[in-house]
Amino acid sequence: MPETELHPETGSESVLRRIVTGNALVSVLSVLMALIVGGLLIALTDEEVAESAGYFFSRPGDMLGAAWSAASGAYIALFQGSVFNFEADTFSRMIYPLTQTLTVATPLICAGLGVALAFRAGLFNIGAQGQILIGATLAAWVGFSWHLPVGLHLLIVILAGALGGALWGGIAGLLKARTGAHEVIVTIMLNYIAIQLVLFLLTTPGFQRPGSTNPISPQLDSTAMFPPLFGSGFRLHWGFIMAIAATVFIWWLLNRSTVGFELRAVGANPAAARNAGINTTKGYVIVMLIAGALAGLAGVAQVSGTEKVLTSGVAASFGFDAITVALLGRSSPWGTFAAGLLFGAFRAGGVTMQTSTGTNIDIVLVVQSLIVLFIAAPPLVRSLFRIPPPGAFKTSGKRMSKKADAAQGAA
Amino acid sequence: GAAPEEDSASSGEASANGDFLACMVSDSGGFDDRSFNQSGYEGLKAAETDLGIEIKTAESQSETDFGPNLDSMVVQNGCNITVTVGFLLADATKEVAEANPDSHFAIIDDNSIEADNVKPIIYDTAQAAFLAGYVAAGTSETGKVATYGGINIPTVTIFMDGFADGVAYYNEENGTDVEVLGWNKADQTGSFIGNFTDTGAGKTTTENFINEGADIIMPVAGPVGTGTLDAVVEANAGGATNKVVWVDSDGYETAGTGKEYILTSVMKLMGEAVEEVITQDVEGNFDASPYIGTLENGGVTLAPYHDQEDAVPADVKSAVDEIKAKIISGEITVESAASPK
Amino acid sequence: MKLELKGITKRFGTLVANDHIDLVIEPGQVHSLLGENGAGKSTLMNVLYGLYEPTEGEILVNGKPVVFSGPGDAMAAGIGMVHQHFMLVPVFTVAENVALGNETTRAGGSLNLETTRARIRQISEQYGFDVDPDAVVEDLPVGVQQRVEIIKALIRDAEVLILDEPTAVLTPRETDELLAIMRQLCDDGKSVVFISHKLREVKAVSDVITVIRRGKVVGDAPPSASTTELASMMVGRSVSLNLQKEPAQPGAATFQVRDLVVLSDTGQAVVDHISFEIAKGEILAVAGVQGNGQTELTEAIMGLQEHVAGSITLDGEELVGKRVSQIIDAGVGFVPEDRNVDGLVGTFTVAENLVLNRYNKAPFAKGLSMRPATVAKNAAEKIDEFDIRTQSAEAAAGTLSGGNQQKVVMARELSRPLSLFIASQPTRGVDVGSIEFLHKRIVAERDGGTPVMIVSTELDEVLELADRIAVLYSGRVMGIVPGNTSRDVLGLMMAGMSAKDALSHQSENEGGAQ
Amino acid sequence: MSTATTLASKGQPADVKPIRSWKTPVILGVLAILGFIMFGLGSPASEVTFRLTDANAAIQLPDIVVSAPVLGWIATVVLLASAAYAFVLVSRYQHIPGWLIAVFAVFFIAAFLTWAVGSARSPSVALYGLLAGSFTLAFPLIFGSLSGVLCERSGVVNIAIEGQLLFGAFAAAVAGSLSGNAFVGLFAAAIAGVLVSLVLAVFSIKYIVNQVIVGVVLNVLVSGLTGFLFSTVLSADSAKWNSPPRLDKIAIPLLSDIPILGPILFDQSVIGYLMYIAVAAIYFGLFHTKWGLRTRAVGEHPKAADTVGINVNRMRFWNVLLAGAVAGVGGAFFTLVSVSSFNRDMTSGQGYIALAALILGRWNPIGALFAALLFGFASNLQSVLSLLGTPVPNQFLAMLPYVVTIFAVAGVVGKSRAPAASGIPYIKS
Ligand SMILES: Nc1ncnc2c1ncn2[C@@H]1O[C@H](COP(=O)(O)OP(=O)(O)OP(=O)(O)O)[C@@H](O)[C@H]1O
Ligand SMILES: Nc1ncnc2c1ncn2[C@@H]1O[C@H](COP(=O)(O)OP(=O)(O)OP(=O)(O)O)[C@@H](O)[C@H]1O
Ligand SMILES: [Mg+2]
Ligand SMILES: [Mg+2]
Repeated sequence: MPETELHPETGSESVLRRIVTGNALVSVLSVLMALIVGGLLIALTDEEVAESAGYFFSRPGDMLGAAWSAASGAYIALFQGSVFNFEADTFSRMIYPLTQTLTVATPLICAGLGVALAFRAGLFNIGAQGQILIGATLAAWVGFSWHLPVGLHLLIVILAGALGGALWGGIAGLLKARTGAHEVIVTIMLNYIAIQLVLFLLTTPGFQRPGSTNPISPQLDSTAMFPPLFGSGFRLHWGFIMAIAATVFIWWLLNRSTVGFELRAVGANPAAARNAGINTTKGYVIVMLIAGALAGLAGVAQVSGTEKVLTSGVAASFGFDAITVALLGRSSPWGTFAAGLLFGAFRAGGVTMQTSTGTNIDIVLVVQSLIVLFIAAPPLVRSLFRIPPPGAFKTSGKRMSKKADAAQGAA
Repeated sequence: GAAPEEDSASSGEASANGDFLACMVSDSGGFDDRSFNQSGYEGLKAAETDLGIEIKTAESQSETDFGPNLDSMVVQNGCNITVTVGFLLADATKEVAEANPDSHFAIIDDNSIEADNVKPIIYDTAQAAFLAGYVAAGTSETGKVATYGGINIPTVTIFMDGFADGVAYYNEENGTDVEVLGWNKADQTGSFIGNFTDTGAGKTTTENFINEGADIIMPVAGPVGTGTLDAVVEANAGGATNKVVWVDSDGYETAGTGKEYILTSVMKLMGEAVEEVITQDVEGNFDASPYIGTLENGGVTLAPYHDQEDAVPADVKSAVDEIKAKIISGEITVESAASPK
Repeated sequence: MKLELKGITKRFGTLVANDHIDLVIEPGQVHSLLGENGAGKSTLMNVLYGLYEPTEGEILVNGKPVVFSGPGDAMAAGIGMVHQHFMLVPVFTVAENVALGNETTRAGGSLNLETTRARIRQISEQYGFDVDPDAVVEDLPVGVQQRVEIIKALIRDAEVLILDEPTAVLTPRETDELLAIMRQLCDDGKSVVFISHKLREVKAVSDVITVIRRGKVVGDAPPSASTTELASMMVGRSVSLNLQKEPAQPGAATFQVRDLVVLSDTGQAVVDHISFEIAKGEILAVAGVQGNGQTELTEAIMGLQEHVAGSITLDGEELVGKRVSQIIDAGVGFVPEDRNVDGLVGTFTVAENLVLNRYNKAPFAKGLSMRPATVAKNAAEKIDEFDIRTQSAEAAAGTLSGGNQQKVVMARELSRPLSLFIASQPTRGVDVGSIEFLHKRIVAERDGGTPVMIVSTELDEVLELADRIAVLYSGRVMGIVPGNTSRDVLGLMMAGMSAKDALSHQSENEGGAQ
Repeated sequence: MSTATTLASKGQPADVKPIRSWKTPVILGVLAILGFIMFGLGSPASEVTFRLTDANAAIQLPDIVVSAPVLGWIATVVLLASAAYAFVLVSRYQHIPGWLIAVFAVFFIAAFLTWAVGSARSPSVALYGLLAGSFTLAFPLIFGSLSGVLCERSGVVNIAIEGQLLFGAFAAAVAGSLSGNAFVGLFAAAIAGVLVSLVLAVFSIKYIVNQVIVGVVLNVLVSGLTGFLFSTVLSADSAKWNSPPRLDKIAIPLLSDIPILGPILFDQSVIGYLMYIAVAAIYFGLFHTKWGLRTRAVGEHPKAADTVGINVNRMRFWNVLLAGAVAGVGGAFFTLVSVSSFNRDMTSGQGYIALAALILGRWNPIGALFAALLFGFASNLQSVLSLLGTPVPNQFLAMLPYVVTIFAVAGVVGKSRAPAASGIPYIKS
């Protein structure tokens, strides 16, 4: 197609237009909008703001000042807690927040990949929570009750975690393939069953510390733990490298491997996949096994890296956050990776925000979900900020080729 | 309203201890859990007003927040003493305490850390629950009493153990056969909601107990206990005389709706202990020996009967006072798998 | 009612689908629209029916300009439309479908389907439809579904009825019945806009024919114009409507189907004891109205059906019980009837679709890893060879036009050595030029010595390609007849008459006519 | 294929393998063997008492006393026989009749109850209480799944049920407390549900954001927002913000005196009666009114609806809003009927269970009602069993509702058919 003659525009112009109409700007504005709404909430419920609101008409500046300082203070703390702490004394403390972000992102990325992969194969895996738990349980058990040499032990622990998650995911896949049971129901139910199972195991002596009946497992052997990535001063561990490896692997699997081709085909058009000789029922089982294994790795990252013990809360809400992470990442491996980092930053930064400014931690959830909503609805942000739609300067022909380019880039 | 004077407001409460920072990290229940996080938090607030110190708090949304919250408190904010609420925080507390030997810590409901800068605050709750069990058995009109928990963990089951033993002791003394529903001490099995949030489940569970004939119920499930009060209020509206044994704080003071049906409360005075430990530290008297709340030192106790004063037979009341003395003297030992060792 | 379109222009982005079209539809007339794929016929009708907003131009009803903001307005103005793809809710009953959007309610607000049922029966009677108001639509044969669509329009008192390619799915007899209905409607003073690619029908039923090319009206033609004239008017060049092919040189019958039974999920025999064989170098066409077991037959051969009994052998090897992938590996090429659903993954690139059933074989894969370079190279070759019009090999297949999608599937299946080639509706929705090309490729495959099985509901296509014709009716073979059997005999067989009866019935009729 | 012949009408060649599904007999077989082990071999040697009426009920019914071993063995025999019969039927290519499943289910449940209660320390149970509790627990689920039915029938997937319930509960508590009037609270709950729906509708219908994303995110948003306000506002002064008045129970004279069912069905709060109305109205509305016909059409084949002049997206929009109101009222049940104050995350994931109930009930209001009741029964059974002191660890009992649900979807329901366009945005050209 003779695109060039349709667009005789100069380079700088086109760059400008791309920025103005591009997704990056929309994403930035989405974050901005969410922050504004969150800031309003923070300000509205701030004590000082409420106090000064009482005499708003005699000295309005007080209230506005208080509102501004409440909101901006909270966000500065959020940034300091998640990216870079410019007030710290030492360099390592300055970058400590970033390492915290990566630490929290690790399980989010792994579990997010599991949800994303299932999505690509047309399955809605709400079960990451349960898969993380079972993966963590098996990994922890191998970690504290088997005693193996360095290297081998960690390897077996990782395998055990993946196996546990795969088992839990595989049940849903198998039931879907064999009986047609809706995977949404089955995975929701398996989440509940998993937590009860873990609660039960933690009441048995085999999972408790000697001499204690508290529902906490013994610490994993040091041979079963991920070594710290930057020394013991940081919580960041090699699990993050595992998450990167998992992302690369899933990227390869989806885009470069025959298995991924099958899974994507099953997800995009099961009928055509069947016609092409792909066994779709086997596909469902395989995809849920792999998805479960990925969530299981998130469990491993928790018990072998961050928490070092098994408790019933070891999965936090990572399994549910993983759904949003995957969807926000548009179910692509690197998208999920990036979304995982963003959510990791929120969780890590939220801690500092709470402790140093006293802002309620729940506000992080609010801001986080607003950001997702705004990012997911570019037209809304565009219309709010009166940004022209991306195709406004282009013809549809150009648009199609851009899509093709993007597809090529992704492949 | 009128605007306050510019500078008088902030300088008002400045005091000698203004540079002492006491902090607290909750477990995942949050400080408004109407349960032990809240009790601890109230102690911290009391210390703030009484001692004029600075305080900071961090709520954990999940167990993965413990470490970061503690780190943020101690390393970033430089807390002089940090109180952590709940045994789940033990590992995180231990780790941070080891890394920061100059900071002080106190941990509620855990006695596993042995370090010079960590003070365990633990309770022999079973002692007070024993008394509650005795009162319940002595007051029950149906001969059945009940208890249930949030989750099957030692800090919960220690209440249930004590309660069951108190009932058993009553039966032994009086040759009666009062039954405990919802908890089997020997097997350590019983009724649990599975969480500390589902108030509705607390209510249906209580209704089930009432249907099975229990008339005194002790919920050990934090905010879920309000479900029990609601069930009792509804049942009593039809003329029944069911009663509730509250836990942790004096429910008559804190619970609101249905407080008139609270027979008594098994109090675990965490706020007082927290304030005391902070006071000691402010005064420079911090020590790492465990604080064990018992009937003897008043760390655990039975709340007044309030509106149910008349429901409890006089001989039961006097027996309770005797038993209390016997427990303090060691004549009666109350044992639970979860008792502090 | 007189309907006028004045200067209608419809643009999709830069594409001008309709370019200043003027059209007058007189009452009591059948007005046919002719034009090749993508000429803009459906678009024009969608504008007329209020589904699309015209970019320019106006619509006049009885001389007064009207603006349709949606189909509701068009219907209120007395326009009804039967779409190329049926607009029926499959899980609803006939009555529910007919009532939808035109409901009558009782006092309490509850739906009064009784009135609708009565009206359906009344219209059925008037026009000789045999439609049960309480049948669930998805269980009905397409021919009946189409009548439901017509009832939907009539019940709303449509004065102008638009029929967009209504005969594509009908038997010759059903087609005749439909044409009769159309005439009857005109006699009642209604008018019909009729779109069809089948020139013979257009000539038979029309009062006026308007030909559209590339969005513009090229002119009107009388029904008496010859098919060749009409075809060249449509395409803008002269086309050969007949395929030149050598007589078949059949070799050994390497493909044999014996006593094949296929059960549906509900246990009905949808393929009922079928036996036939195809020799190397021979084309067997399977004719029949859609829904008479063709789909199940081809799917059974491909291993896509679950409940299959009997025997299917290829080169002496039993295929029944084998997995789809094994059957593909045995050298069976398959073009499914519904390319969008079964043949292509719309979101995959053209290149990926071109290896959809060979993605895990050399040279496209090595072990578990695919080789994007060879996949791309293959795509470039096939796009060139089959003249696939696409932005690039990396464009999503779903963005291609229907004809080009079909070429992707054909290219994929015809680009490896085959021991059997099965194609269902190989040229459905493909324009005249491409049909020519695809037919040549199919014949070339035959001449290369491959047994070929063509399943088509288009008699024209069947007659053009077949060396022998098997007619399916209700899951059974009505007979296997030579490739030059007359259209009328085939029509009778497609309606359920055995080959023998059809032949004798036909000769009787001819005898009677003379 | 109206003309296709059925197999029975003609002789099959020997090698034809007609369709038979072993799924049902296998499941029945497994359950029967389980029954044999538990109810037969493992039968407690006790008499089991089922109490039918409350001590102060108007009409008293005598207790039912059964011998656990006797009933256990009778049931075992019946179960094994039914399973065997099912195998025989399937091997003869015959259909398994519904009554066989029903007989099996009745005996299984009766024997299970007897076994479970008999194994408890006190082998006596208040059957009326067991049922009443099931009903109470099912309430929010019913409202939640009705909300799901309304949305999905019109083509919008509603994952946000949890958020609607939670926000409804929150709004009812706050508005009820502030106004001192429970009905104001109820109204506010409906509005709150509508607000959540509004976001769902605007984002998924107008801005075509993936419906599942919006739903999941809304749940997080509501949880965060209510949690935030709970900590910052409600906890600070709970007398003012968080002590809503109750909706009292209204007993219908005579009807509420019917033994067992009377007090359960006819001694309800306003929300309880609203539930009956909602189920009936939505069922009637969906299947017997113009609105329902259009709603279903829009959820099945939006384009077809469009071509007959129905505004698809407007239809969806209003349905989603209505669904929000229904779920909001369900949320009010938590704070106006069930318990007397709002609590952080007090819906505890019931919105997700409601989603499951909706699918289990095959997108039908009545089906959803029964699925929710099944779930409520399983939940309350585990509660009753654990208080009676069964030897089974509490955590396994707690799994019961979830395991039952999985069995139900996998075994009985299988491939259920969602509205065809559910989850697919309708974009008009
Ligand atoms: N919604 C749309 N968006 C963009 N382009 C469209 C759209 N609908 C149709 N077109 C384009 O408009 C042109 C006319 O299409 P239309 O469907 O009217 O053709 P047609 O004459 O009905 O063809 P056929 O005989 O195959 O049915 C085609 O080139 C098609 O690509
Ligand atoms: N919404 C749309 N946006 C952009 N292009 C479209 C759209 N809808 C259709 N098209 C384009 O219209 C062209 C033809 O579509 P259409 O489905 O009418 O093809 P066709 O040749 O008429 O096939 P068939 O007759 O088999 O339906 C394609 O090029 C397709 O990309
Ligand atoms: Mg077309
Ligand atoms: Mg067309």
